[in-house]
Amino acid sequence: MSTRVPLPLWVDVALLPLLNVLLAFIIGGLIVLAVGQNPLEALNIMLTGAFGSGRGFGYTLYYTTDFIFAGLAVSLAYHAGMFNIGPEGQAYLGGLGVILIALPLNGMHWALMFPLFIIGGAAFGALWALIPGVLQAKRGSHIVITTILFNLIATPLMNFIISRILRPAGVQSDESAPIEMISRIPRLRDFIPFFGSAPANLTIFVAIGTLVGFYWLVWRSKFGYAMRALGHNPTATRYAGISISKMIIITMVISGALAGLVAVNHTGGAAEGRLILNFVGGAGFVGIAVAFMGRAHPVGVGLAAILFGALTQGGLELAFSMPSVTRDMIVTIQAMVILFTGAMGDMLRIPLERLFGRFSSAEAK
Amino acid sequence: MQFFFDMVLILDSTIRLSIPLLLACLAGLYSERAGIVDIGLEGKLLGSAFGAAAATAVTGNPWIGLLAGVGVAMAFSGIHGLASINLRGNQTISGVALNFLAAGLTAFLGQSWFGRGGETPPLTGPQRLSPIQWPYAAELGAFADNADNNPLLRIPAEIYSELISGQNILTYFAFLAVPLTAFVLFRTRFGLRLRAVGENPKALDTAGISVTLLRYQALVITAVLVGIGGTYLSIAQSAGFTPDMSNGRGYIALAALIFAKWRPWPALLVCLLFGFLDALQFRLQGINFAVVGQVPVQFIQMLPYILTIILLAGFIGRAIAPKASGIPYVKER
Amino acid sequence: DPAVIYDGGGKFDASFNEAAYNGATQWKTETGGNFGELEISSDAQREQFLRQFAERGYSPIVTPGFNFVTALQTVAPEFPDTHFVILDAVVDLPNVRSVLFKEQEGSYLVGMLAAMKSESGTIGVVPAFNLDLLEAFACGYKQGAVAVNPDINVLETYIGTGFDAFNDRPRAVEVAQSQLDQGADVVYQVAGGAGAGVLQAAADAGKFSIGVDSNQNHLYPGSVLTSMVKRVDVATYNAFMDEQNGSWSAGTIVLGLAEDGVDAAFDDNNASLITDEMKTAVEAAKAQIIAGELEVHDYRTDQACPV
Amino acid sequence: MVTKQSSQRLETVAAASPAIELRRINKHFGPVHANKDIDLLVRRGTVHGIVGENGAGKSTLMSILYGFYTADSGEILVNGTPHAITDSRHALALGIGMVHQHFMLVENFTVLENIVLGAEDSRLLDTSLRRAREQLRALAKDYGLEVDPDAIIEDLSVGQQQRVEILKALYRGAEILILDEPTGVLTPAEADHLFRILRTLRDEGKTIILITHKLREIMAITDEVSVMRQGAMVKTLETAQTSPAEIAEAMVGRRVLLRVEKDQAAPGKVMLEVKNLVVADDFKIPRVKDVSFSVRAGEIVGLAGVSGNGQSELLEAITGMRDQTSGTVYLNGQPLSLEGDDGAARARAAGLAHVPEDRLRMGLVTNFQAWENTVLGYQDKYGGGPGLSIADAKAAAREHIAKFDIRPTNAELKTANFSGGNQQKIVLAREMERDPDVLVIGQPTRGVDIGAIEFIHNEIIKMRDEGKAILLVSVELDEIRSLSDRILVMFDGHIVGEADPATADEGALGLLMAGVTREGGTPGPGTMPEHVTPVERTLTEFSPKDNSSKDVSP
Ligand SMILES: Nc1ncnc2c1ncn2[C@@H]1O[C@H](COP(=O)(O)OP(=O)(O)OP(=O)(O)O)[C@@H](O)[C@H]1O
Ligand SMILES: Nc1ncnc2c1ncn2[C@@H]1O[C@H](COP(=O)(O)OP(=O)(O)OP(=O)(O)O)[C@@H](O)[C@H]1O
Ligand SMILES: [Mg+2]
Ligand SMILES: [Mg+2]
Repeated sequence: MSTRVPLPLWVDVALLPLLNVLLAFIIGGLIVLAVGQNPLEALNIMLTGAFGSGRGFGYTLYYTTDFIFAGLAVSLAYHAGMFNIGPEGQAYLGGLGVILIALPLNGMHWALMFPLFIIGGAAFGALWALIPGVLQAKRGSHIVITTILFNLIATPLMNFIISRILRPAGVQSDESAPIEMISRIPRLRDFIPFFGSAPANLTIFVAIGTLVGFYWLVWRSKFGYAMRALGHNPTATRYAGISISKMIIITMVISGALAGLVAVNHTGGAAEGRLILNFVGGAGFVGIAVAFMGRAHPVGVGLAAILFGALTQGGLELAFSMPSVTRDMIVTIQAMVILFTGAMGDMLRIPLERLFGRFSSAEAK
Repeated sequence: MQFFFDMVLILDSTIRLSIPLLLACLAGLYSERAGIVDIGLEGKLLGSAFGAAAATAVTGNPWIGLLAGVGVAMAFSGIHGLASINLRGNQTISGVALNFLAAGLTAFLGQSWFGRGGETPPLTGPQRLSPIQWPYAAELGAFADNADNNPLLRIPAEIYSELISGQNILTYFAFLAVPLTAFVLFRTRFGLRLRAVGENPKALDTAGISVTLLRYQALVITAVLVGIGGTYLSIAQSAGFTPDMSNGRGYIALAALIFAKWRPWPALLVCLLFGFLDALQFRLQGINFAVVGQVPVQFIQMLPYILTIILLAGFIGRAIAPKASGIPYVKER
Repeated sequence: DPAVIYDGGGKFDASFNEAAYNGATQWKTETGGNFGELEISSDAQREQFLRQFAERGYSPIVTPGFNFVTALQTVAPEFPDTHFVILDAVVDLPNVRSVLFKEQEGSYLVGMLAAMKSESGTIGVVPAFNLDLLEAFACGYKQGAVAVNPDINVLETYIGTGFDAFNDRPRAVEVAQSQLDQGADVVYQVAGGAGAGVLQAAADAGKFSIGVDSNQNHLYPGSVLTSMVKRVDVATYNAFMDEQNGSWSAGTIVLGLAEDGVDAAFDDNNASLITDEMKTAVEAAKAQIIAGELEVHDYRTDQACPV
Repeated sequence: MVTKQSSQRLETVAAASPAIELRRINKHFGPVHANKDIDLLVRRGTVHGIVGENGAGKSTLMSILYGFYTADSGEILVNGTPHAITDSRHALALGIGMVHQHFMLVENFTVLENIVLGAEDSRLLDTSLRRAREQLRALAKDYGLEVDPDAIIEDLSVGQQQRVEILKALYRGAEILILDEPTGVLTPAEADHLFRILRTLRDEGKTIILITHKLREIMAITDEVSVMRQGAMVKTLETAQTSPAEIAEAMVGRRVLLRVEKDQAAPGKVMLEVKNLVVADDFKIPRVKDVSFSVRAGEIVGLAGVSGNGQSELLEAITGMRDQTSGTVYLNGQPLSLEGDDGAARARAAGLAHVPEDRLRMGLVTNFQAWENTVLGYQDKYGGGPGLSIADAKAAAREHIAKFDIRPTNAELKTANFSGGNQQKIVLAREMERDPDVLVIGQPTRGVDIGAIEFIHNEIIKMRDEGKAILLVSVELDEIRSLSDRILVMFDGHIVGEADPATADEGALGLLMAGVTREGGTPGPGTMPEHVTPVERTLTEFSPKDNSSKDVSP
């Protein structure tokens, strides 16, 4: 009988995920083939679209920024044993926080505004997660329901605020007054022309910093220790003298704050520079996929966010260059990537283990 | 009296609005009771709505549509099972993948088959699953509408003709599914094992019963129920498929399931409550209230969700999920 | 080549995106030319797609929907040699043509028809959600109805709270049903793809409905009273054609009844539903409006409806 | 000391044909060779003991026999015929039943539902349950296995849960019964009762395999005993011809001191004082009723009592794990504020250390690496600011591992992958190395092998001698008696008596634990059902959750 052999580390962290992505692309390629297009060409278009030009790469980074924040929001709550389905609404409210700070101070230099945007977005995102957190901590209301409901409440609420309160007279689209250019977070192209017209702005560095901070918070801080303890064993958490209710609330607040940062990228960024109806556009939900695919670890979340950013951007290029490949197909391909790299990640593990088992036993003999 | 008649109509609307939720909720109940978290209900609803509408559009027969709707849900459950039972993958992410898959694939296939931007051709007449009129419903309806008749007789006549009669066959099925589920779950051998596998799969395994088989059985029932729910959306409630037509109902069903603490009768109540608040909300839009005057419509639209939260926090308390749900069963061999 | 970028609802929303598509297709069949097209799936893509087309030399680029204003304001100056067209909004730039529709005028006419057809004295309008553009439809409709019958009761119920509502056909059915339950016998849908559910509910109940954007009279003949058509297709077609003929012009074009930009649809499918009397009344009002004797209030100017 | 009776028994044993024969069984878990060429012969109608250190491979071997694991190689013979047992269903069909070390019960099901689960004889549950109820009544009568069929498992004491497990096996017609550490969680009385049941079963011709760490039990009930060490079978002995010392030496590979040696205590000032404490359980039922006592520096106070009489709640209240209804706890003279869900932190800050009764549920996060559990509860002490000093934590973990001989010695190993005994040592080390003023310690040696027990006991004594105040709760009366300087007995939420371990005999203590006070009064509600047999009476005496503890005659 063959015994299972643990795989070498490089196989586990590099080869296996790579094979899984490949598998997803093969299935996606079959779909492309089904509409009579050349899958290799499609792949080429996607890759060059996402990474081949400064502009394309800039877009990829722009989407990646959103997905990092939303993914980290889900990941953080996950470590404390909670499933935050609400980043979509939290990010939406974050936009309100950004614009409420931006408008009164409109015209101030961006370098001063940037940190304020971060505070505003984070504070309002946090607020929108605080209530579900408190309800979970004090009343035991399941976080999954409350965050779903808070997403549903955010839509009409923001609709009202944007179209009835913030929209300046004479403007037809549902959006707030614009933030002045000087106050907006500059795009990357203002520093590196390479990025062309892409909307990616300095917020990407905040996102990268947040990844590092997330690692520190979860694995290097006392708070993170308490949070992980709670996620694994609430009874032992109380035993350790950690207040469970406090942990739940604080964790949700930070999680919501992370989601709220999505708004900094949009509302405070040079490209949008205003609060627009429905600006989140599903990034919060993509965050769920990103968090789980990235195994709630910042490295994983970062990679998954880039993968999804690239899929979004490359997919758009693909839709552009191959009109018969629609945006629905790109969603389908994303589904394949989630499925194979996320849910079925172990499908190739067993054959691989056999393979390596054979090698190592051959060596032993 | 008028209030009463309005109420009957609102309840009628309540029923129609809650049926897809109820079917999805019961579907989720089987899978989560068996220890498999199903956040993919949304995708399964959407996929089966498409399957049903597409098959009906092609064959003209809604029963074939129903089969196709269930078939699609079955296929989705199959993927979910393969990922989360055999491959011990993360159940949540598998569900998320299904939601993406449904959103993408339905629109894509719809477009390439029917060329209407993902919509199926509109279904007419016998292509739809239509309401069933009970005997004398029309007569009693007319009786109830006549203000000269005895109010005490008009009330039951109205209830019979509006609420009991004239519902869709899938509606009757959904209501039947509640006692049936309660029976299966608490009165049969299968139900006992199902509940056990969601609480402690090891107990079942050591009792010599296959955890894998049982979980697949649960997923099959899930597929049947949610498949009927999707079918209801596209060929009973509406006359065709539009992309993204499930519009979050799967998530709400999930919320209802937790709200109901994974029990069938409370699930019925919660789904009816959600439906009722929604139906009421339609009526309240644009009404002038005595004290506050006209409330912005957005706040009326939030009302059902806010009320739900208040109910949840105020009265329902902690919901404890089946212990093993979400955890893949790993047995060292 | 010319190009179209479709907004949120998607290319086949059975509404204005689809109308733009139809106009472009008509141009394509007539001239044999090719056009580019893309559907956005998030807000950032508006700008992105505009640039993509412009960088590759497409012109004119048609963008249906006021949501493109901001994107266009950013991108258009970067490509002064490219022509852009925006529908439903104004962007005041030398290379942008803005096309507006007087939805309130067309809606006024169908509102009249609804009021004349109604026996119960209650009619309804079902917008997808609380959005100014859709309110303009609803407000014109109410004015027309009140003009015919000052005592008429016009119900207005939104399907949902955001853009998702444009997809939720089952809910549209229920919303319409709730209006029918309240006694409405004509309902006007202003909800794109979901709106088909409104027509369906009315047909099921043996009541009347009114379609929107394109002529939907054929969907449920005998039940769809009329449709408020908005000639986005014409606007698109004209833009493409003008470019080809070298007669392209910037500036704002407003298409109302006078310009055939909006109208109530009469065809064989609804001939039996419309009496001569009704038709005469509508024609008269139309003439008045065209002549400027009757002004239909535009909700968008002050976010209020006089009736 | 071979008595006549046992010599007769010996002859029958030798004559019995083999029920189970294992040949050259091998099993690997990744790199771990858990079973190495194991041979084992179990004779029909005997009780066969298996002993070995934690992690020796006992549970693995039995799981293979039960079809829960599949052996890498080797042969299984049941009643002389070879069988490839592929799953538990197969084993059950061969008449093999197993009571697992960690119970395989569905906690929110009733007893009856658990018993029929997987062995239902009809598609309809009611029918199955009705038949099972009858059969259960018969089984209960035959073997004295009384348990309320409609009780929910969660509400039962562990002893009763175990009875359910045994009933489960018997209900399935098991002829060969495997029990993996059945007494690890039982009180001595419950264990005695279990053995009576096992003897009855054996006398009926059933075969029993018993895994245990308690040599007293091996000596008391088994006919033969097999010793395992590090995955290998060391030897099989006839119980009547061996001694605990011999078995212990075979197990551990060195001589083990089976007694605790300690000097007279020198109690100092009162360190822990409890005044009028009232504590309710999760269902708001009072479990600790107006309890007062104190523990001095340099003494070990043992809290004896049948489990379920409030000791657990008392312990949890003192340590901040459970809200108290009223009363005060003083530490070193200062009242301790314990309210809120972070009371445990204040208790620790005041100098109280706590080894919880249930290490898996409370004392450890099993998903954490060992070093992370080393700082559990003391996380704020590692690192100055908001950061956790991992280097310090790991250093502490390595120190603990070395001092307490925790194996494997890898501080970065996931805690779940340590054996129970080693997990226990991780908790003990953490709490004892903190130099607390007061140590509250529950079930210190539950499920731990004898080598480790010796070490743990010595450590506790050492702490006492250093002047710590120690409150000890254990269901092991032996342990309480050999470690404590004073014994408090708890019954029905009250402290009903105090005893001197040097003088009090087991019988007297047992009576106190059963609620019989010197005045002859018997507190506690409930009446004895009429049909009790002597066996059942013993049972109910020691099962407070049966709610029937009156009229106990000595
Ligand atoms: N599921 C498993 N996965 C990996 N290794 C295992 C597993 N179960 C047991 N082992 C390994 O097999 C060895 C034997 O374990 P086993 O449970 O049989 O010990 P045991 O003798 O029952 O110990 P204890 O007295 O603690 O119950 C362990 O040391 C462990 O390393
Ligand atoms: N997943 C695993 N991987 C590796 N080893 C494991 C695993 N699970 C259990 N073990 C090993 O199995 C052995 C026994 O595990 P088990 O759960 O029976 O311990 P336990 O019963 O708590 O121990 P004890 O009997 O000492 O109280 C231990 O040596 C442990 O290291
Ligand atoms: Mg063991
Ligand atoms: Mg063990």
